[in-house]
Amino acid sequence: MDIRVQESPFAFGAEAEAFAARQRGMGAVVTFTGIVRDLPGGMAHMEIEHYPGMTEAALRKIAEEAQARWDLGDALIIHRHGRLGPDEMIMMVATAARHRVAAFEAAEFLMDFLKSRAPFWKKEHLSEGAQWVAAKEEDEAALDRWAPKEGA
Amino acid sequence: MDIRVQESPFAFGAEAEAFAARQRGMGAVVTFTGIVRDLPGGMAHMEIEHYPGMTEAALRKIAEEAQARWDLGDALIIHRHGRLGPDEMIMMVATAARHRVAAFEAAEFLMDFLKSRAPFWKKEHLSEGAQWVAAKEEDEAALDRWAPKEGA
Amino acid sequence: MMDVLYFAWVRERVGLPKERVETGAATVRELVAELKAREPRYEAAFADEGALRVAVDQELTDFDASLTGAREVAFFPPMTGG
Amino acid sequence: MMDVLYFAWVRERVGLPKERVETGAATVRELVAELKAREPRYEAAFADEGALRVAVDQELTDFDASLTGAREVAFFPPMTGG
Repeated sequence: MDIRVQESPFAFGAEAEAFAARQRGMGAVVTFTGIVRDLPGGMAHMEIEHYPGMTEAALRKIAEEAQARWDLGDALIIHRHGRLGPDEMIMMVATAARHRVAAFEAAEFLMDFLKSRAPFWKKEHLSEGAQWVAAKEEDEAALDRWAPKEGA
Repeated sequence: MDIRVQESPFAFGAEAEAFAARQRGMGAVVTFTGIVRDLPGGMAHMEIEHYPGMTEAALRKIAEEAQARWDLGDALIIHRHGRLGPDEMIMMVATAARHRVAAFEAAEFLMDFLKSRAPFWKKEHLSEGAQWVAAKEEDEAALDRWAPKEGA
Repeated sequence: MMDVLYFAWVRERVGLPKERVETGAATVRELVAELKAREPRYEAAFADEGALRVAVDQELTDFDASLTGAREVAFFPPMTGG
Repeated sequence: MMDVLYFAWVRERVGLPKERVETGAATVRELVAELKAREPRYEAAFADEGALRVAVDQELTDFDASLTGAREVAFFPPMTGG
Protein backbone atom coordinates (compact mmCIF):
# COMPACT_ATOMS: atom_id res chain seq x y z
CA MET A 1 0.00 0.00 0.00
CA ASP A 2 1.35 3.37 -0.98
CA ILE A 3 -0.29 6.55 0.41
CA ARG A 4 1.19 9.96 -0.33
CA VAL A 5 -0.07 13.45 0.53
CA GLN A 6 2.15 16.07 -1.03
CA GLU A 7 2.31 19.61 -2.33
CA SER A 8 4.49 18.82 -5.34
CA PRO A 9 3.21 17.44 -8.65
CA PHE A 10 3.41 13.71 -9.30
CA ALA A 11 4.30 11.91 -12.52
CA PHE A 12 1.04 10.14 -13.32
CA GLY A 13 2.38 7.99 -16.19
CA ALA A 14 5.50 6.90 -14.34
CA GLU A 15 3.49 6.14 -11.18
CA ALA A 16 0.91 4.13 -13.12
CA GLU A 17 3.62 2.21 -14.98
CA ALA A 18 5.58 1.45 -11.79
CA PHE A 19 2.42 0.40 -9.96
CA ALA A 20 1.41 -2.01 -12.74
CA ALA A 21 4.96 -3.33 -13.12
CA ARG A 22 5.33 -4.32 -9.48
CA GLN A 23 2.19 -6.50 -9.48
CA ARG A 24 2.52 -10.27 -9.70
CA GLY A 25 -0.36 -12.55 -10.66
CA MET A 26 -2.79 -9.65 -11.04
CA GLY A 27 -4.88 -9.54 -14.21
CA ALA A 28 -6.29 -6.04 -13.87
CA VAL A 29 -5.02 -2.58 -12.97
CA VAL A 30 -7.33 0.45 -12.78
CA THR A 31 -6.20 4.04 -12.32
CA PHE A 32 -8.21 7.18 -11.68
CA THR A 33 -6.82 10.67 -12.03
CA GLY A 34 -8.54 13.84 -10.87
CA ILE A 35 -7.68 16.99 -12.79
CA VAL A 36 -8.41 20.70 -12.11
CA ARG A 37 -11.17 21.52 -14.55
CA ASP A 38 -11.08 24.86 -16.25
CA LEU A 39 -14.49 26.29 -15.32
CA PRO A 40 -16.81 28.59 -17.25
CA GLY A 41 -15.82 32.05 -16.09
CA GLY A 42 -12.20 30.99 -15.92
CA MET A 43 -10.44 29.17 -13.12
CA ALA A 44 -7.37 31.12 -12.12
CA HIS A 45 -6.25 28.41 -9.72
CA MET A 46 -7.46 25.96 -7.12
CA GLU A 47 -6.30 25.82 -3.54
CA ILE A 48 -6.50 22.59 -1.61
CA GLU A 49 -6.37 22.65 2.16
CA HIS A 50 -6.01 19.52 4.24
CA TYR A 51 -5.61 18.31 7.82
CA PRO A 52 -2.04 17.06 8.20
CA GLY A 53 -1.91 13.88 10.23
CA MET A 54 -5.58 13.07 9.92
CA THR A 55 -5.39 13.06 6.10
CA GLU A 56 -2.79 10.30 5.88
CA ALA A 57 -4.58 8.23 8.54
CA ALA A 58 -7.95 8.60 6.80
CA LEU A 59 -6.51 7.60 3.39
CA ARG A 60 -4.73 4.63 4.91
CA LYS A 61 -7.92 3.45 6.57
CA ILE A 62 -9.88 3.77 3.32
CA ALA A 63 -7.20 1.87 1.38
CA GLU A 64 -7.01 -0.86 4.03
CA GLU A 65 -10.75 -1.32 3.87
CA ALA A 66 -10.64 -1.64 0.07
CA GLN A 67 -7.78 -4.10 0.27
CA ALA A 68 -9.66 -6.31 2.74
CA ARG A 69 -12.92 -6.09 0.85
CA TRP A 70 -11.62 -7.01 -2.62
CA ASP A 71 -8.44 -8.95 -1.83
CA LEU A 72 -6.42 -6.46 -3.85
CA GLY A 73 -2.88 -7.04 -4.97
CA ASP A 74 -2.13 -3.45 -4.07
CA ALA A 75 -3.55 0.07 -3.83
CA LEU A 76 -1.97 3.47 -4.38
CA ILE A 77 -3.29 6.92 -3.41
CA ILE A 78 -1.49 10.18 -4.17
CA HIS A 79 -3.24 13.45 -3.29
CA ARG A 80 -1.84 16.93 -3.66
CA HIS A 81 -2.58 20.00 -1.57
CA GLY A 82 -1.69 23.68 -1.99
CA ARG A 83 -2.11 25.71 -5.14
CA LEU A 84 -2.92 24.04 -8.49
CA GLY A 85 -3.52 25.55 -11.92
CA PRO A 86 -6.11 24.51 -14.52
CA ASP A 87 -5.43 21.08 -16.08
CA GLU A 88 -3.02 20.15 -13.28
CA MET A 89 -3.50 16.74 -11.72
CA ILE A 90 -4.95 16.83 -8.22
CA MET A 91 -4.72 13.19 -7.29
CA MET A 92 -4.61 9.61 -8.49
CA VAL A 93 -5.55 6.20 -7.21
CA ALA A 94 -4.54 2.82 -8.60
CA THR A 95 -5.81 -0.64 -7.76
CA ALA A 96 -4.65 -4.10 -8.82
CA ALA A 97 -6.74 -7.25 -8.60
CA ARG A 98 -6.96 -10.65 -10.21
CA HIS A 99 -10.12 -9.71 -12.11
CA ARG A 100 -11.41 -6.53 -13.66
CA VAL A 101 -14.62 -6.13 -11.64
CA ALA A 102 -12.71 -6.07 -8.34
CA ALA A 103 -10.15 -3.59 -9.67
CA PHE A 104 -12.89 -1.25 -10.93
CA GLU A 105 -15.03 -1.52 -7.80
CA ALA A 106 -12.09 -0.95 -5.47
CA ALA A 107 -11.01 2.15 -7.40
CA GLU A 108 -14.54 3.56 -7.26
CA PHE A 109 -14.73 2.76 -3.55
CA LEU A 110 -11.46 4.59 -2.91
CA MET A 111 -12.72 7.61 -4.86
CA ASP A 112 -16.13 7.69 -3.20
CA PHE A 113 -14.65 7.61 0.30
CA LEU A 114 -11.78 9.91 -0.54
CA LYS A 115 -14.28 12.50 -1.84
CA SER A 116 -16.37 12.69 1.33
CA ARG A 117 -14.33 11.17 4.15
CA ALA A 118 -10.76 12.38 3.67
CA PRO A 119 -10.11 15.87 5.12
CA PHE A 120 -9.48 17.90 1.97
CA TRP A 121 -11.22 21.15 1.06
CA LYS A 122 -11.07 22.83 -2.33
CA LYS A 123 -11.30 26.55 -2.94
CA GLU A 124 -11.76 27.77 -6.49
CA HIS A 125 -10.18 31.09 -7.38
CA LEU A 126 -12.19 32.37 -10.33
CA SER A 127 -11.83 35.64 -12.18
CA GLU A 128 -14.79 37.07 -10.23
CA GLY A 129 -13.59 35.89 -6.83
CA ALA A 130 -12.87 32.87 -4.67
CA GLN A 131 -15.30 30.27 -3.35
CA TRP A 132 -15.11 27.07 -1.35
CA VAL A 133 -16.35 24.11 -3.35
CA ALA A 134 -19.58 22.86 -1.80
CA ALA A 135 -19.90 19.15 -1.08
CA LYS A 136 -22.40 17.51 -3.43
CA GLU A 137 -25.31 15.50 -2.16
CA GLU A 138 -24.62 12.93 -4.86
CA ASP A 139 -21.14 12.39 -3.42
CA GLU A 140 -22.56 11.63 0.01
CA ALA A 141 -25.22 9.40 -1.60
CA ALA A 142 -22.50 7.50 -3.50
CA LEU A 143 -21.35 6.00 -0.20
CA ASP A 144 -24.62 4.08 0.16
CA ARG A 145 -23.48 1.75 -2.60
CA TRP A 146 -20.80 0.38 -0.25
CA ALA A 147 -22.96 0.00 2.86
CA PRO A 148 -22.92 -3.52 4.26
CA LYS A 149 -25.74 -5.60 2.83
CA GLU A 150 -27.48 -8.62 4.33
CA GLY A 151 -25.43 -11.74 3.77
CA ALA A 152 -22.44 -9.68 2.69
CA MET B 1 -10.55 8.58 -30.40
CA ASP B 2 -7.50 6.37 -30.64
CA ILE B 3 -7.93 2.65 -31.46
CA ARG B 4 -4.91 0.43 -31.95
CA VAL B 5 -4.62 -3.31 -32.55
CA GLN B 6 -1.02 -4.38 -32.58
CA GLU B 7 1.35 -7.27 -31.98
CA SER B 8 4.05 -5.19 -30.30
CA PRO B 9 4.03 -4.15 -26.63
CA PHE B 10 2.77 -0.70 -25.68
CA ALA B 11 4.14 1.69 -23.07
CA PHE B 12 1.26 1.85 -20.59
CA GLY B 13 2.63 4.70 -18.47
CA ALA B 14 3.58 6.88 -21.44
CA GLU B 15 0.23 6.21 -23.13
CA ALA B 16 -1.71 7.01 -19.95
CA GLU B 17 0.31 10.19 -19.40
CA ALA B 18 -0.11 11.38 -23.00
CA PHE B 19 -3.83 10.60 -22.95
CA ALA B 20 -4.37 12.60 -19.76
CA ALA B 21 -2.14 15.46 -20.95
CA ARG B 22 -4.08 16.02 -24.16
CA GLN B 23 -7.43 16.48 -22.39
CA ARG B 24 -8.83 19.98 -21.88
CA GLY B 25 -11.58 20.76 -19.39
CA MET B 26 -11.86 17.13 -18.27
CA GLY B 27 -11.87 16.48 -14.52
CA ALA B 28 -11.45 12.71 -14.59
CA VAL B 29 -9.32 10.14 -16.41
CA VAL B 30 -9.74 6.40 -15.86
CA THR B 31 -7.46 3.70 -17.25
CA PHE B 32 -7.81 -0.05 -17.25
CA THR B 33 -4.98 -2.43 -18.05
CA GLY B 34 -5.36 -6.16 -18.64
CA ILE B 35 -2.34 -8.29 -17.79
CA VAL B 36 -1.50 -11.95 -18.51
CA ARG B 37 -2.03 -13.65 -15.17
CA ASP B 38 0.41 -16.33 -14.15
CA LEU B 39 -1.91 -19.28 -13.52
CA PRO B 40 -1.65 -22.10 -11.01
CA GLY B 41 0.14 -24.83 -12.94
CA GLY B 42 2.27 -22.25 -14.70
CA MET B 43 1.39 -20.22 -17.76
CA ALA B 44 4.12 -20.61 -20.35
CA HIS B 45 2.55 -18.02 -22.59
CA MET B 46 -0.74 -16.75 -23.95
CA GLU B 47 -1.65 -16.54 -27.62
CA ILE B 48 -4.22 -14.02 -28.78
CA GLU B 49 -5.89 -14.50 -32.14
CA HIS B 50 -8.06 -11.83 -33.71
CA TYR B 51 -10.02 -11.07 -36.87
CA PRO B 52 -8.11 -8.35 -38.74
CA GLY B 53 -10.44 -5.75 -40.15
CA MET B 54 -13.41 -6.68 -38.02
CA THR B 55 -11.46 -6.14 -34.79
CA GLU B 56 -10.68 -2.49 -35.50
CA ALA B 57 -14.25 -1.83 -36.69
CA ALA B 58 -15.77 -3.50 -33.61
CA LEU B 59 -13.54 -1.54 -31.22
CA ARG B 60 -14.29 1.71 -33.02
CA LYS B 61 -18.01 1.06 -32.78
CA ILE B 62 -17.78 0.28 -29.05
CA ALA B 63 -15.73 3.44 -28.41
CA GLU B 64 -18.12 5.58 -30.45
CA GLU B 65 -21.06 4.28 -28.47
CA ALA B 66 -19.30 5.07 -25.18
CA GLN B 67 -18.41 8.54 -26.42
CA ALA B 68 -22.01 9.30 -27.38
CA ARG B 69 -23.43 7.82 -24.21
CA TRP B 70 -21.25 9.69 -21.69
CA ASP B 71 -20.15 12.76 -23.66
CA LEU B 72 -16.52 11.77 -23.18
CA GLY B 73 -13.60 14.05 -23.84
CA ASP B 74 -11.81 11.13 -25.43
CA ALA B 75 -11.35 7.36 -25.40
CA LEU B 76 -8.34 5.17 -26.11
CA ILE B 77 -8.18 1.42 -26.76
CA ILE B 78 -4.96 -0.51 -27.37
CA HIS B 79 -5.19 -4.31 -27.70
CA ARG B 80 -2.35 -6.67 -28.49
CA HIS B 81 -2.48 -9.96 -30.35
CA GLY B 82 0.06 -12.73 -30.89
CA ARG B 83 2.21 -14.30 -28.21
CA LEU B 84 2.43 -12.80 -24.70
CA GLY B 85 4.31 -13.98 -21.61
CA PRO B 86 3.14 -13.94 -17.97
CA ASP B 87 2.79 -10.41 -16.51
CA GLU B 88 2.84 -8.85 -19.99
CA MET B 89 0.16 -6.26 -20.67
CA ILE B 90 -2.56 -7.43 -23.05
CA MET B 91 -4.51 -4.26 -23.49
CA MET B 92 -5.50 -0.92 -22.05
CA VAL B 93 -8.39 1.48 -22.28
CA ALA B 94 -8.55 5.09 -21.13
CA THR B 95 -11.50 7.43 -20.81
CA ALA B 96 -11.74 11.13 -20.00
CA ALA B 97 -14.87 12.90 -18.80
CA ARG B 98 -15.83 15.99 -16.86
CA HIS B 99 -16.87 13.94 -13.82
CA ARG B 100 -15.61 10.74 -12.25
CA VAL B 101 -18.78 8.66 -12.52
CA ALA B 102 -18.90 9.08 -16.31
CA ALA B 103 -15.20 8.25 -16.70
CA PHE B 104 -15.56 5.09 -14.60
CA GLU B 105 -18.77 3.95 -16.26
CA ALA B 106 -17.44 4.52 -19.77
CA ALA B 107 -14.27 2.54 -19.00
CA GLU B 108 -16.32 -0.35 -17.60
CA PHE B 109 -18.60 -0.21 -20.62
CA LEU B 110 -15.61 -0.39 -22.98
CA MET B 111 -14.23 -3.36 -21.08
CA ASP B 112 -17.53 -5.23 -20.89
CA PHE B 113 -18.12 -4.92 -24.64
CA LEU B 114 -14.51 -5.50 -25.57
CA LYS B 115 -14.55 -8.76 -23.56
CA SER B 116 -17.53 -10.28 -25.34
CA ARG B 117 -18.05 -8.36 -28.58
CA ALA B 118 -14.62 -7.71 -30.04
CA PRO B 119 -13.22 -10.65 -32.04
CA PHE B 120 -10.30 -11.75 -29.87
CA TRP B 121 -9.66 -15.29 -28.67
CA LYS B 122 -7.16 -16.27 -26.01
CA LYS B 123 -5.31 -19.56 -25.86
CA GLU B 124 -3.41 -20.41 -22.70
CA HIS B 125 -0.27 -22.48 -23.10
CA LEU B 126 0.23 -24.16 -19.75
CA SER B 127 2.89 -26.62 -18.73
CA GLU B 128 0.43 -29.49 -19.21
CA GLY B 129 -0.85 -28.34 -22.61
CA ALA B 130 -2.75 -25.61 -24.43
CA GLN B 131 -6.39 -24.63 -24.07
CA TRP B 132 -8.68 -21.99 -25.49
CA VAL B 133 -10.03 -19.71 -22.78
CA ALA B 134 -13.76 -20.30 -22.41
CA ALA B 135 -16.05 -17.29 -22.40
CA LYS B 136 -17.54 -16.71 -18.95
CA GLU B 137 -21.26 -16.46 -18.38
CA GLU B 138 -20.65 -13.53 -16.05
CA ASP B 139 -18.98 -11.62 -18.90
CA GLU B 140 -22.03 -12.06 -21.11
CA ALA B 141 -24.28 -11.13 -18.16
CA ALA B 142 -22.23 -7.96 -17.56
CA LEU B 143 -23.63 -6.52 -20.79
CA ASP B 144 -27.14 -6.40 -19.29
CA ARG B 145 -26.04 -3.48 -17.14
CA TRP B 146 -25.81 -1.37 -20.29
CA ALA B 147 -29.09 -2.39 -21.91
CA PRO B 148 -31.38 0.55 -22.69
CA LYS B 149 -33.73 1.24 -19.82
CA GLU B 150 -37.14 2.90 -19.85
CA GLY B 151 -36.79 6.65 -19.85
CA ALA B 152 -33.09 6.42 -20.68
CA MET C 1 -18.73 -17.63 -54.11
CA MET C 2 -17.77 -16.27 -50.75
CA ASP C 3 -14.88 -16.28 -48.31
CA VAL C 4 -15.46 -18.40 -45.23
CA LEU C 5 -13.17 -17.71 -42.26
CA TYR C 6 -12.58 -19.75 -39.13
CA PHE C 7 -11.04 -18.61 -35.87
CA ALA C 8 -9.73 -20.18 -32.65
CA TRP C 9 -10.82 -23.80 -32.11
CA VAL C 10 -13.19 -23.65 -35.10
CA ARG C 11 -10.14 -22.96 -37.25
CA GLU C 12 -8.25 -25.81 -35.59
CA ARG C 13 -11.08 -28.29 -36.15
CA VAL C 14 -11.71 -27.29 -39.75
CA GLY C 15 -7.97 -27.29 -40.29
CA LEU C 16 -7.63 -24.02 -42.14
CA PRO C 17 -8.18 -20.32 -41.47
CA LYS C 18 -9.97 -19.39 -44.68
CA GLU C 19 -11.41 -20.88 -47.81
CA ARG C 20 -13.36 -19.83 -50.84
CA VAL C 21 -16.74 -21.61 -50.94
CA GLU C 22 -19.08 -22.08 -53.90
CA THR C 23 -22.53 -21.99 -52.37
CA GLY C 24 -26.12 -21.09 -53.08
CA ALA C 25 -27.01 -21.05 -49.37
CA ALA C 26 -29.57 -18.36 -48.57
CA THR C 27 -28.80 -18.22 -44.83
CA VAL C 28 -25.92 -18.90 -42.48
CA ARG C 29 -27.71 -22.03 -41.26
CA GLU C 30 -27.95 -23.39 -44.80
CA LEU C 31 -24.24 -22.75 -45.33
CA VAL C 32 -23.43 -24.60 -42.12
CA ALA C 33 -25.56 -27.56 -43.28
CA GLU C 34 -23.68 -27.64 -46.60
CA LEU C 35 -20.31 -27.55 -44.88
CA LYS C 36 -21.25 -30.25 -42.37
CA ALA C 37 -22.32 -32.51 -45.26
CA ARG C 38 -18.83 -32.23 -46.79
CA GLU C 39 -16.47 -33.89 -44.33
CA PRO C 40 -16.24 -35.03 -40.68
CA ARG C 41 -13.93 -32.14 -39.72
CA TYR C 42 -16.76 -29.71 -40.50
CA GLU C 43 -19.13 -31.91 -38.51
CA ALA C 44 -16.72 -31.60 -35.57
CA ALA C 45 -16.38 -27.85 -35.94
CA PHE C 46 -20.11 -27.18 -36.27
CA ALA C 47 -21.44 -29.87 -33.91
CA ASP C 48 -22.79 -27.38 -31.36
CA GLU C 49 -24.36 -24.32 -32.91
CA GLY C 50 -24.83 -22.77 -29.46
CA ALA C 51 -21.06 -22.75 -28.95
CA LEU C 52 -20.50 -20.75 -32.13
CA ARG C 53 -20.77 -17.14 -33.17
CA VAL C 54 -21.00 -15.87 -36.72
CA ALA C 55 -20.17 -12.63 -38.50
CA VAL C 56 -21.37 -11.77 -42.01
CA ASP C 57 -19.23 -9.16 -43.71
CA GLN C 58 -17.54 -8.50 -40.36
CA GLU C 59 -20.77 -7.74 -38.48
CA LEU C 60 -21.89 -10.05 -35.68
CA THR C 61 -25.18 -11.70 -36.54
CA ASP C 62 -27.00 -15.02 -36.02
CA PHE C 63 -27.54 -18.28 -37.88
CA ASP C 64 -30.81 -17.04 -39.41
CA ALA C 65 -29.01 -14.18 -41.16
CA SER C 66 -29.37 -13.90 -44.91
CA LEU C 67 -26.33 -14.42 -47.11
CA THR C 68 -27.71 -12.44 -50.04
CA GLY C 69 -24.87 -10.27 -51.30
CA ALA C 70 -22.52 -11.48 -48.57
CA ARG C 71 -18.83 -11.59 -49.43
CA GLU C 72 -17.39 -12.91 -46.18
CA VAL C 73 -18.71 -15.21 -43.45
CA ALA C 74 -16.73 -15.99 -40.31
CA PHE C 75 -17.29 -18.65 -37.66
CA PHE C 76 -15.72 -18.59 -34.21
CA PRO C 77 -16.33 -19.36 -30.53
CA PRO C 78 -17.57 -16.69 -28.10
CA MET C 79 -14.99 -13.94 -27.89
CA THR C 80 -12.55 -13.63 -25.00
CA GLY C 81 -10.80 -10.30 -25.40
CA GLY C 82 -9.73 -7.85 -22.75
CA MET D 1 -6.93 22.36 27.81
CA MET D 2 -7.18 21.17 24.25
CA ASP D 3 -6.19 22.19 20.77
CA VAL D 4 -9.08 23.37 18.62
CA LEU D 5 -8.48 23.42 14.86
CA TYR D 6 -10.48 25.10 12.11
CA PHE D 7 -10.35 24.37 8.39
CA ALA D 8 -11.64 25.94 5.16
CA TRP D 9 -14.40 28.56 5.66
CA VAL D 10 -14.66 27.72 9.37
CA ARG D 11 -11.03 28.80 9.68
CA GLU D 12 -11.74 31.95 7.70
CA ARG D 13 -14.74 32.89 9.85
CA VAL D 14 -13.01 32.20 13.16
CA GLY D 15 -9.97 34.01 11.83
CA LEU D 16 -7.31 31.52 12.85
CA PRO D 17 -6.34 27.92 12.10
CA LYS D 18 -5.71 26.70 15.62
CA GLU D 19 -5.96 27.76 19.23
CA ARG D 20 -5.50 26.33 22.64
CA VAL D 21 -8.78 26.36 24.61
CA GLU D 22 -9.32 26.08 28.34
CA THR D 23 -12.59 24.20 28.68
CA GLY D 24 -14.55 21.89 30.90
CA ALA D 25 -16.96 20.93 28.10
CA ALA D 26 -18.02 17.30 28.32
CA THR D 27 -19.15 17.02 24.69
CA VAL D 28 -18.44 18.64 21.33
CA ARG D 29 -21.80 20.40 21.49
CA GLU D 30 -20.93 21.95 24.86
CA LEU D 31 -17.61 23.16 23.47
CA VAL D 32 -19.40 24.77 20.53
CA ALA D 33 -21.81 26.53 22.92
CA GLU D 34 -18.85 27.90 24.91
CA LEU D 35 -17.10 29.15 21.78
CA LYS D 36 -20.27 30.76 20.39
CA ALA D 37 -20.72 32.64 23.69
CA ARG D 38 -17.25 34.18 23.29
CA GLU D 39 -17.42 36.40 20.22
CA PRO D 40 -19.54 37.04 17.12
CA ARG D 41 -16.94 35.45 14.80
CA TYR D 42 -17.55 32.11 16.55
CA GLU D 43 -21.30 32.69 16.24
CA ALA D 44 -20.77 33.16 12.49
CA ALA D 45 -18.59 30.07 12.17
CA PHE D 46 -20.90 27.79 14.16
CA ALA D 47 -24.28 29.23 13.11
CA ASP D 48 -25.34 26.10 11.21
CA GLU D 49 -24.36 22.87 12.94
CA GLY D 50 -25.64 20.85 9.97
CA ALA D 51 -23.06 22.51 7.70
CA LEU D 52 -20.20 21.42 9.96
CA ARG D 53 -18.23 18.26 10.53
CA VAL D 54 -16.12 17.48 13.56
CA ALA D 55 -13.15 15.25 14.33
CA VAL D 56 -11.96 14.41 17.84
CA ASP D 57 -8.32 13.31 17.98
CA GLN D 58 -8.38 13.07 14.17
CA GLU D 59 -11.34 10.68 13.98
CA LEU D 60 -14.58 11.82 12.37
CA THR D 61 -17.39 11.87 14.90
CA ASP D 62 -20.52 13.88 15.74
CA PHE D 63 -21.57 16.74 18.03
CA ASP D 64 -22.69 14.35 20.77
CA ALA D 65 -19.20 12.90 21.07
CA SER D 66 -17.53 12.97 24.49
CA LEU D 67 -14.45 15.13 24.99
CA THR D 68 -13.17 13.14 27.95
CA GLY D 69 -9.45 12.70 27.42
CA ALA D 70 -9.56 14.49 24.07
CA ARG D 71 -6.44 16.38 23.05
CA GLU D 72 -7.53 17.80 19.69
CA VAL D 73 -10.88 18.85 18.25
CA ALA D 74 -11.26 20.02 14.65
CA PHE D 75 -14.19 21.77 12.95
CA PHE D 76 -14.62 21.99 9.18
CA PRO D 77 -17.20 21.91 6.39
CA PRO D 78 -18.05 18.66 4.53
CA MET D 79 -14.96 17.41 2.76
CA THR D 80 -14.35 17.89 -0.95
CA GLY D 81 -11.31 15.82 -1.87
CA GLY D 82 -10.65 13.85 -4.99
